Amino acid sequence: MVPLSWYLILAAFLFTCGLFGALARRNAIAVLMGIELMLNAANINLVAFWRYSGAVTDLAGQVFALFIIAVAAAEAAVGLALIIAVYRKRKTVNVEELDLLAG
Amino acid sequence: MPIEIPIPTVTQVIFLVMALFTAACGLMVVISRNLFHSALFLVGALFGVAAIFVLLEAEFLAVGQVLVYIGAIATLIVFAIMLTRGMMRGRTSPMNHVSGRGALGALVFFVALLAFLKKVPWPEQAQAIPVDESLIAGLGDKFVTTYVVAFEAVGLLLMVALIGAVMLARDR
Amino acid sequence: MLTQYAFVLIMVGVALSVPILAILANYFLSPHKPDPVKTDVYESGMKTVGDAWVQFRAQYYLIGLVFVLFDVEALFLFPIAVAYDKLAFFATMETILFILMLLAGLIYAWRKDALEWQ
Amino acid sequence: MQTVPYWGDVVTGWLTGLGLPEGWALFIAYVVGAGILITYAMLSALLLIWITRKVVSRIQDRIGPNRVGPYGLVQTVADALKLLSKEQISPAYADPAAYNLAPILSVAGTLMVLAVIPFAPGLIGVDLNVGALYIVALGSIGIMAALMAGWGSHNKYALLAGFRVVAQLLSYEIPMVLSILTVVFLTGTMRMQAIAEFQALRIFGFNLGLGWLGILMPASMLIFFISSLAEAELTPFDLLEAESELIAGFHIEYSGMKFAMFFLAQFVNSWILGAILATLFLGGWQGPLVDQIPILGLVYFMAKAYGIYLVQQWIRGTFPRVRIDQLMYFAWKVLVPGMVILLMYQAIVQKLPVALGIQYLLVFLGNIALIGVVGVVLKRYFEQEKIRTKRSFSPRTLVGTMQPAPEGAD
Repeated sequence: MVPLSWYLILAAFLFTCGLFGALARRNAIAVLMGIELMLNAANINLVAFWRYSGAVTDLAGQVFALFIIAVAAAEAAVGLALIIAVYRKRKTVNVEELDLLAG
Repeated sequence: MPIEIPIPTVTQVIFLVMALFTAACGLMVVISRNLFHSALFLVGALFGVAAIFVLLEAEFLAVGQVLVYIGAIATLIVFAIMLTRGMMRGRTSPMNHVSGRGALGALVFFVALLAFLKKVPWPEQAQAIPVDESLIAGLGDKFVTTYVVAFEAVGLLLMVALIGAVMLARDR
Repeated sequence: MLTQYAFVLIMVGVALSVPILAILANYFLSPHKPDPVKTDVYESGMKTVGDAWVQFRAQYYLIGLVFVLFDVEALFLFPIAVAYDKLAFFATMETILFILMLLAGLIYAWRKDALEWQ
Repeated sequence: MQTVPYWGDVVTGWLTGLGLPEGWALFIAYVVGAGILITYAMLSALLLIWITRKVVSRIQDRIGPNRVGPYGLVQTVADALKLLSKEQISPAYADPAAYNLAPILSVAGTLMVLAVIPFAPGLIGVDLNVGALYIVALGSIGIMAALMAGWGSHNKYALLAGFRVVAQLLSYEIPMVLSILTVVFLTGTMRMQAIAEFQALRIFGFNLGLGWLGILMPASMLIFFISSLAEAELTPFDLLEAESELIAGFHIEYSGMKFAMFFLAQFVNSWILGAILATLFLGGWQGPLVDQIPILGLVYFMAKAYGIYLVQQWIRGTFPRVRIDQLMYFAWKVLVPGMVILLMYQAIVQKLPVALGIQYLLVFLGNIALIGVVGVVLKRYFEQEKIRTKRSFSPRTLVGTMQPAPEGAD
């Protein structure tokens, strides 16, 4: 049996990678990929806690993880559509140059 | 006193291999220069996560992960990369100007998480999972009973996302 | 259950090794005489014009978009389908409401010509 | 009725009887099982290619391969040997990782599906709880492979074709998933073996094996078949390959064994999709006397799977090709709404407080109605199309079109 802490360490590492990607990448799509990584890390945690919770038939962790997958799909669809729309107007997807509100 | 080296079980070895693969792919996603390679590494990481789900005996989630993340979201990301390819070259660095601070923040965050992880005595054993389809049926049952509000909210979210994204992404 | 997936894992290994071995065998058995004309972009003998990684229309993205959301919907319906016999009639209403919402999205996309391929 | 034990248990039991520890016995049994499955797929691919050539050439009034071996049976082996000695030409600017991984993933993704196909009672690679969904999920590997091949080749035609093929696969995956969902709604299970078992028809305890879901749900079956043609890029939907008109599609820059891998994946994939259709809608290994003689199941299953493959090749030899806008129209404006409505109808019917027989009758009537509606829609579409083509090709309209196009009229 794999101890729970191993899963948690993996999830922590993936989350950190995603966080770094979301903070440090220049391309908006790469930022989005970082966010997807973070959501996946959260999913690993949820499922791992469900597995080791002692109440496997409760399924709350799995249901939550499925909802996160659905939210991630919606987020990716709208986020990428936004990026495409912005690209069409500004010809860039560089997050440093996207300063429409800064005037 | 002789030091005892614990012999890992087969499951543990498979977990370690999969975890290393996932972690390596996850790291490459954020540091790869080529955006398309980033997307490929993302697919690798998502596969790794699906394998982790299998090891956690959440098979429905594993298959769902492959179906939705790799089949749909990764494809969508590649499409978007193609559509916005104007900035693929001529750039020296894929990182923005706050990347140093971002790296530092992420590192601090990781260390804090590890420190927290060490504090708690996590369980090492889990109870057995029923081998039949009762868990999948249980999921279906939970969707329409306990979590029905969330379920319908997901339906609404998907509809709104579809409408909003179509509105944003249309050519005209 | 994990033993079942052991078979899947072994299947992955065998299924990956077959094409790898075939391609490697080909690599070692065949001649290598690359020259710039041979390794050039193949366009039926014409000189290639412009960049290979051309710009795309948003149409592909729109198809992908509708696909993603229907895929998620199907994923949610599968467990319900498995449990369907044991569910109360109220569950049917909820399921149908769930499907109808996405159908409304599809109709919107249809009305806005997002599904049109010019 | 005797229950047939799962092959893995039998082999493992035999190996442990020889004195092997249990873990190793399981490992050896599974490696051998996977090896046999994939060897079978490879050998059957040779046969499938031969069948295609023979059937299509007979339809086109040709003889087809007849020199190498009896009836040209060994022709494909000769072709494979030839491809083995061909130089692998990689385009100079290709992206090596994506370019080389794509053919491997394409084949592996196809072969992995074999793991959940029930060949006979007890004879299934592994009977996963999520079998039906596993098949659908593996389709996404093929999508990734097409994207990688298109991108990696550094060729604009390969890229365009790769994207078009992905758009096609995505569009037809939805009707396919929904038709699988109708089956799962009825059977209440995703295990392929259980779906096959569900289709028994018992009269006084004797299994006729003819309770095929295809009889009950003809519309679901037809839509699954159409989508499987599109997923396998077979003839009415092979506009990306279009051997007779265009360059080859997203594998244009591939040569030697790498090209052969895409070719192999396509043929094996069309057979596998046929086998899945046989399992979901034509009873799989079900047939008369299968309870008494389980090995008959293998015969029935193979007969059905190869029969469907023959139908696919028949269509390949006789049907014209659709245009890409027709392809998208058909998927998103006919099949998807039709299947969604059928699904909702079936969900309601299955909860009606009437006898099971009446529920089945209502499901059948709903399916017939859907076929009727799709037929009417298609008929109207083709009538409009006929008027349109007549207009655009009548001599009078051609007069003005020979001049250079005006500025901006693209």
